[in-house]
Amino acid sequence: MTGVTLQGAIKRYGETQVIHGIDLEIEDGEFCVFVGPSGCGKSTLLRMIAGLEETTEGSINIGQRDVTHVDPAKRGVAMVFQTYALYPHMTVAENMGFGLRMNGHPKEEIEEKVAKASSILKLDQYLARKPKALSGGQRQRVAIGRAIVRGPEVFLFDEPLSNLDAELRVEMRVEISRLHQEIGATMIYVTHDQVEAMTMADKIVVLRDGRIEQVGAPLDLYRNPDNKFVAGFIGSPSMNFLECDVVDGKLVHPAFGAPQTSPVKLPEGMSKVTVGMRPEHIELNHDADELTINLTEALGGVSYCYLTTGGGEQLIVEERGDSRSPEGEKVGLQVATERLFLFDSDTGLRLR
Amino acid sequence: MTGVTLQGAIKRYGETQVIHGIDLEIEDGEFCVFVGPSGCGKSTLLRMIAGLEETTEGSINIGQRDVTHVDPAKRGVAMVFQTYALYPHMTVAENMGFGLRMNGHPKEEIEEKVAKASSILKLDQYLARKPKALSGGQRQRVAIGRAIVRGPEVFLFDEPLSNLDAELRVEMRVEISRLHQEIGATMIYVTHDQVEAMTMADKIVVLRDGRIEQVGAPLDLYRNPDNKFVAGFIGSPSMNFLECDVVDGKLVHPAFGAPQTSPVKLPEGMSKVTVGMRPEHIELNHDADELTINLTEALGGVSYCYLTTGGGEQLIVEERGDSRSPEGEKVGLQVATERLFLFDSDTGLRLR
Amino acid sequence: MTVASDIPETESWFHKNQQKIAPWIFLAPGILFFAVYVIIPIFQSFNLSLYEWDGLGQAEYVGLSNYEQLYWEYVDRDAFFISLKNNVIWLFMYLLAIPAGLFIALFLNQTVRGIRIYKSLFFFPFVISQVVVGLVFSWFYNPSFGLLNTMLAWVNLGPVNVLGDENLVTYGIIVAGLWPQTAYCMILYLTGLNAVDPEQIEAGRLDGAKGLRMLWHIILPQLRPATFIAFVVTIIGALRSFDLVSIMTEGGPFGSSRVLAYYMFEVALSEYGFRMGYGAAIAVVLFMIMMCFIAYFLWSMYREEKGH
Amino acid sequence: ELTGDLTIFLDTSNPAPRATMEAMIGRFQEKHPDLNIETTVIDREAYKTQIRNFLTADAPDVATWYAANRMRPYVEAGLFEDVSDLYAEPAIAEGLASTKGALTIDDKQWGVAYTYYQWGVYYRKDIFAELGLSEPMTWDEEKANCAKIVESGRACYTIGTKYLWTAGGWFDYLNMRTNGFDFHMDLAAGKVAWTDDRVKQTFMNWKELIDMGGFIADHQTYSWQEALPFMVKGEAAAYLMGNFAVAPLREAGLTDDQLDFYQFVKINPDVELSEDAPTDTFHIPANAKNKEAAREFLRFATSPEEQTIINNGKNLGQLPVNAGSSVDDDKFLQQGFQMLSTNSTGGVAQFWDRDAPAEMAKVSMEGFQEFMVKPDNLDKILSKLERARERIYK
Amino acid sequence: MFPKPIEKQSAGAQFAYKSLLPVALLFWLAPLLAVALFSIKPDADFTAGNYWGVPSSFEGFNNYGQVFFNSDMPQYLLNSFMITIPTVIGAVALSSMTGFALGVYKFRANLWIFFLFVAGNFVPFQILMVPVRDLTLSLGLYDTKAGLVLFHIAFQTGFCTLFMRNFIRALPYELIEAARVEGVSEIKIFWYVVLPLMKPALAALSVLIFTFIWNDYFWAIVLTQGPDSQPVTAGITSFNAQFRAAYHMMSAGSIVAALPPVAMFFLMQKHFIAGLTLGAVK
Ligand SMILES: Nc1ncnc2c1ncn2[C@@H]1O[C@H](COP(=O)(O)OP(=O)(O)OP(=O)(O)O)[C@@H](O)[C@H]1O
Ligand SMILES: Nc1ncnc2c1ncn2[C@@H]1O[C@H](COP(=O)(O)OP(=O)(O)OP(=O)(O)O)[C@@H](O)[C@H]1O
Ligand SMILES: [Mg+2]
Ligand SMILES: [Mg+2]
Repeated sequence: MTGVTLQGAIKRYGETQVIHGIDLEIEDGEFCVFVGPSGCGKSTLLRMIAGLEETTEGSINIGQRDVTHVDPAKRGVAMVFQTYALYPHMTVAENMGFGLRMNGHPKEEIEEKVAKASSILKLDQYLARKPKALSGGQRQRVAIGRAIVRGPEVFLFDEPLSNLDAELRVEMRVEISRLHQEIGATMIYVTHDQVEAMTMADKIVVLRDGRIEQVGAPLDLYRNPDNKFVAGFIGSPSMNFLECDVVDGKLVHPAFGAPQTSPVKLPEGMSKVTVGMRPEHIELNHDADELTINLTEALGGVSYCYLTTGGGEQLIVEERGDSRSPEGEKVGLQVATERLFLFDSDTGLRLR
Repeated sequence: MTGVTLQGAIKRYGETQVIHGIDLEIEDGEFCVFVGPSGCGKSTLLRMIAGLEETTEGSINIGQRDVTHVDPAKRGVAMVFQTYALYPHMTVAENMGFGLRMNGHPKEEIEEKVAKASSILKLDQYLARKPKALSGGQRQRVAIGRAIVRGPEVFLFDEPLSNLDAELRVEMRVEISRLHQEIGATMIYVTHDQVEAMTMADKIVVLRDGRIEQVGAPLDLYRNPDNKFVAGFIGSPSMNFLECDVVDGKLVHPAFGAPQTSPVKLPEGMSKVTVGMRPEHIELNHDADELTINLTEALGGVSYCYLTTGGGEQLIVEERGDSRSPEGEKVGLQVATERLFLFDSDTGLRLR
Repeated sequence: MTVASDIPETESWFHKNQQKIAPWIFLAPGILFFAVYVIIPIFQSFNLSLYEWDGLGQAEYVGLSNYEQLYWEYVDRDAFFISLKNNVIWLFMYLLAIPAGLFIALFLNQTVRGIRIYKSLFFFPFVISQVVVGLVFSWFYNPSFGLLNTMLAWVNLGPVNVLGDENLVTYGIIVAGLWPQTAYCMILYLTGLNAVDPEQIEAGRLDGAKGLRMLWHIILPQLRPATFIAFVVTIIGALRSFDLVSIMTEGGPFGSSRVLAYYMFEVALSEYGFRMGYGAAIAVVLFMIMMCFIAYFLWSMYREEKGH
Repeated sequence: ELTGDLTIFLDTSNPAPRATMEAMIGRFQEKHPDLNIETTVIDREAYKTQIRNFLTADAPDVATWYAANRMRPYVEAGLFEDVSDLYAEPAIAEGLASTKGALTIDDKQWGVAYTYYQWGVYYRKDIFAELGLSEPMTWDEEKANCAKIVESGRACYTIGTKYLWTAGGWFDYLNMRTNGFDFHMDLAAGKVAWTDDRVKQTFMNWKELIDMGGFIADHQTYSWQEALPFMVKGEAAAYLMGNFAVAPLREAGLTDDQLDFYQFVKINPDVELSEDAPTDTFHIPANAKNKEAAREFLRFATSPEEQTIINNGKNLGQLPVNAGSSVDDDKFLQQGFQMLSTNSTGGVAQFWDRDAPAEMAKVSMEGFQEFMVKPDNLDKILSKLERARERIYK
Repeated sequence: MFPKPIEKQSAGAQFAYKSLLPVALLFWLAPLLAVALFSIKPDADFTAGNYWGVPSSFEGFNNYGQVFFNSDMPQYLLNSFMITIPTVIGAVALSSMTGFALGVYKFRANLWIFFLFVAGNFVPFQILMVPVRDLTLSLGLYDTKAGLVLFHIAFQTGFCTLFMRNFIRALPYELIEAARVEGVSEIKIFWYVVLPLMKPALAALSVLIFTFIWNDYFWAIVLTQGPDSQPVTAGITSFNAQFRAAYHMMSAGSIVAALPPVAMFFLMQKHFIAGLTLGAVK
């Protein structure tokens, strides 16, 4: 059992608290992704697990072992850094074997492990090169190889792909997924890239301001967000939100034309509610005229319509195919009731 | 009339020629975007128009005026740089007013113009700050403001958004489009971002190796590319290409299962042809088994299927909605004949 | 998957506190040396300045009397006054190295063939010992055959005896000092110019800034780090000036080219000197002057550190 | 029969004196084969500061130094051995009587002299001949000669005052001739105010020469060696200097037909003539380890035979201190010896910077230099020196 | 680039610039050229008043031969090397450690210790003179090369620490963290990770310190005396005393004394300039 368990983990830098008591369980062999806005504490949390930052309060277990105050080297974790952190003066093979060498492992063992890792990562022919003679993707692979060689129980990645260009990013993303399947170790991965999170994760942890907003499988978060923050954060373009009045249990907003039936039973006495709709779930009703098309961006396969309500609220609608609605046109919305997400206007919590 | 006209514009650095005779007409008030792979000469061309690079041969006209050898400051152009190039030691207001000050405009006039530009860009409250106290997006706005203040006939942008993060990029993109509508000046814009090019441009110029590949409106390029390069370059994910045999005027490829009718009349004696299909135009046929699904990436609203043919060719298919095809499944393709693009296998030219 | 962590859980105290102890281990030799040879001597000098001591017998505590003497020397416009005055002249004149260095750097910031060699040759004076520079310049000024008078003669001027004239001598030495210092500032500016953002220059061109206005409004502000460093090293160089005075004039004629650094050496260690306490008092005064600049430097460094 | 180690520190760093001393030590070694002699030669200028260190820290057995006030700090700090016992020995008492005074402080002797040399006016005989001049005997003749020389487009005297002490030589002579030896010594001892009219008179005499253009221009930038060429090239006619100037003048090409010497003329007819004759000395540091051998070395070095050898023209080219030794027949040495032994009745001074305490010497010589450049500053200079005197002699 | 590249200007301007360059250089280096000229002249030229003209005969070999075979110059040169090289090694070694400690670890006193080094480096070293001299005396190291070396190492450590610490600060901190995660001890991190990465800084600093120490004059005369231990800067003054007013010899001596740092500069130019601008302070 080499899952990772955090209990009430807190991190303070002097006075300022940046992690506010995280409870989290990551299963053995799981691929867990931390997402959240910049500065929400993703890296800090990861570094706490790695042991690079002291945990102020709470505990961190890896497997059955409490590692809260254990030296990074002794936690059985390996970390892949955003900047790769390859030693520029060592060859690929030396980079990968360095940790073992420093810990006094015999030469043959190191060579064998390096050979194995490099064959997994198709790095065999680069073993004698220095990092600066490698492309970005290759460097990233070496960084991963260095982690593999040590045979850790947990891999930690901090935005490992953000320094690569778009194409390579796709490639490496696929590669890391494959690696995960191959070695089956627990992996914790920090990113702010929607696509990476959605495609790689077994479990996504959405963080905000040092607190967990929601934990779940990617499509669960997409389909079933717990609150407005998660709903807006997952999915691209972001979910549209409208502040609606509740009248007789129906949702009333000028943009809808006629009042909409609520998909869920609304609590008694609630007079306002935030309704969320994903751009890809809305269709334009060219026979209505509650909204104005501000701008249409046609990308070929898909177009985005930017709409404004009479009250100045902004909406985005995704249109498939080539159809391009002219700017300035007046249109209405058409959404299936079951596609609507309802949130408490005050707390942002999902109503279901 | 303040369009920009290039005639046989050539740029040589010593021996190496990087721009090979560009003829281009940009209308008054048009928003023209240069795209192309890295190193193709986009920036060079833009800088030739700005006067920052000598034009080796050919001529450049702005409006009716031949400016080929005119000083940059006297061309009536303003440029927005990728790195913003704000003067770090000057406040926002000083940055914006600097050009006018250098040209001896009276103080009141400068103040007035700066005030006007900053209200357009919502920078009023930052006027007294230094650039380093601004966010990326604000800096970019100051850079644009600096251009506006000088009231140029032509705005030049060199990848102005590439240093911003995804969200801000979208925001600024919309802002620049709005600005273009508002002041109606001619704008030339260099980018390598698909979305920017498609959404902002009135006219896209696709460059390769210092030559123009195609000029046209964004959707024209998407729908009607002149050659394989443009077809592959415009649209995301990229168009899939398959090398097909031509048998009896039909297109034969294992991936298709049955031979496909060609959408255009093929020239006599042609035995091979490159067929292009956009990922968003393909549907999966779950009853056939010519292809294997390698990997499916579900992003919520859309999923991408990575397929391999028996011969090892890679294809990407975009699937709408939540349906997720299991990895390893054998599937076939389904494309409307009229959605196929045919290219000469040797020259890459479109067959139509 | 095995982990390379089969070390027992009970680690040594050292191991556990490695990160807390390690810096002190690394610092120890450096701090020791530095303390023994630099920090403690500073305080010893402060202490010594309260004594009268000829370096042979017993030191005699005299309180502030050394400083009182300095004060009287100041009032009577004697050696201490002259040294202080010359140090001020040094401070200001030496700063000319900064614009001069900038000028040469601008002159050399081109890419014609062989420019690298030119740049290195222009830098040459800095590498040469001040002893040699002093010697060379005292010949240059030599009233009987010096090149200076030879050249002045071409334009029907002179002759002047720069190093023999109590009003000119300090300036003459400073000019000799400016020679290497200018070279130093030049190199700083050359590297600074290399780092100037070309896009800002282009933006400036589009804004219509040219020549001197470009220099003033766009280039110089960007050269601020280089200017700052040049300023710091020049000030320090000016206050430390010893070699040239010692080589070129030994403080003469009749003591009119003394600076504090030389005067204290003269008082404390030269043939006719050996007033250790008095020398220490002069050093303390010099130290206090320098402290203003050190404090300024540290302060701006502190701001930068905190800025990160 | 001497054994053990004997360390000797010498400041005779120039090639010729160095060889002379090493040869002498060689002869001493021959006499005492069992003695392990170690000689260290230190640059003359460096020696002057270094002596403080080695006397206290790691003392040799014998060290060179200078007589009179110059040795006073070390005597007072108890760093030199009292060698009065040597002077009690008849051979030394007789032989070294002439320099005994210079080595006496508090009625005890602290070292022995090994050489000395005269000062005087070295002049270009051929120029004098060309202008029809003869060696002056009186101050008026001196001035008259000088006027003629200046008239001929030359300077009377070359001098290089960059290192100050050369001006001290002029002051010594002018003051001793104006006010006499005792006054001079009182001044050096701080017993007379610098603002005293008698001191002023000395400077007024000096000023006469300065005002008539007697000295070469720009002397404040030259060292004494750099001033030599003026005399060699005939741009200046004379040089008030120690006898050591003869060698470089000869080397530069002046023959004995061109070069001659006369004693500094009388100024005040009422004072007896006195001379500068700096004495170089050997001392035994108080911390020396082999004082017995050191004493023996001092006896050896001052013996009539060795004195004759080391001071002859091929070696030091100076005057022997032992009455029993013979003076080389070099004409300058002969003249000098003659002058010092018969015509210096007022007394023999060591030299300004050896007779006056170091600090006073420094300040005053700076004043002399300034005076030579700006004679009109005299009052300012003298009041500055007076302030210094009040401070230094407390 | 500023000023505007000359290639982009008229042919006339280009020609003017290119011809101005050597003239300016000649002017700039005139004092040095004069010394070089002096050093190959015969003595007779000076007595004959031919100071600036063509040498009447080439006496280069003779003069330099004298310097090397008839003076203490070779000994002084040797001393300089024996002082400079250990100082460079010592200062660089000490400061790579202090720089590492101050650049990598976060502890309360960090900045203050760092400032102490920096401030110490800027102190007018005259204030150290008397105590350091006494210290050296009491250690029995007065007038020894070792005494000078020890002091130089200590004093240069201030500057070197500033330099090294800033350099190490600029290294990616992840490299150290990566090693820590891999279980590398702090000392091994220093030795195997940081030190190899500091090679450019080590080279630059070594070159810089070499010239600083080689050219030091003040401490040479404060702490040493005589040809046994004095470096060439101080030696040249007694050399000059020996050859007072023999300008050809003094020139030759000066050139010999100046040569090693000049050679160093030419060989290691890149490092040298990197050093100046990286450390940027003397
Ligand atoms: N050493 C530190 N001292 C004080 N605050 C810190 C320190 N390091 C990080 N923080 C704060 O902790 C918070 C979390 O930082 P962290 O780097 O974990 O964010 P992140 O989620 O990784 O952001 P990003 O996506 O930008 O990498 C931030 O608000 C940051 O300002
Ligand atoms: N000063 C120069 N000397 C020689 N070649 C140059 C110079 N500047 C640019 N080039 C070459 O000109 C070509 C075009 O460069 P340019 O910067 O215009 O490309 P780009 O399309 O803007 O690329 P990117 O998208 O990377 O900005 C490149 O091949 C480049 O190597
Ligand atoms: Mg982070
Ligand atoms: Mg570009």
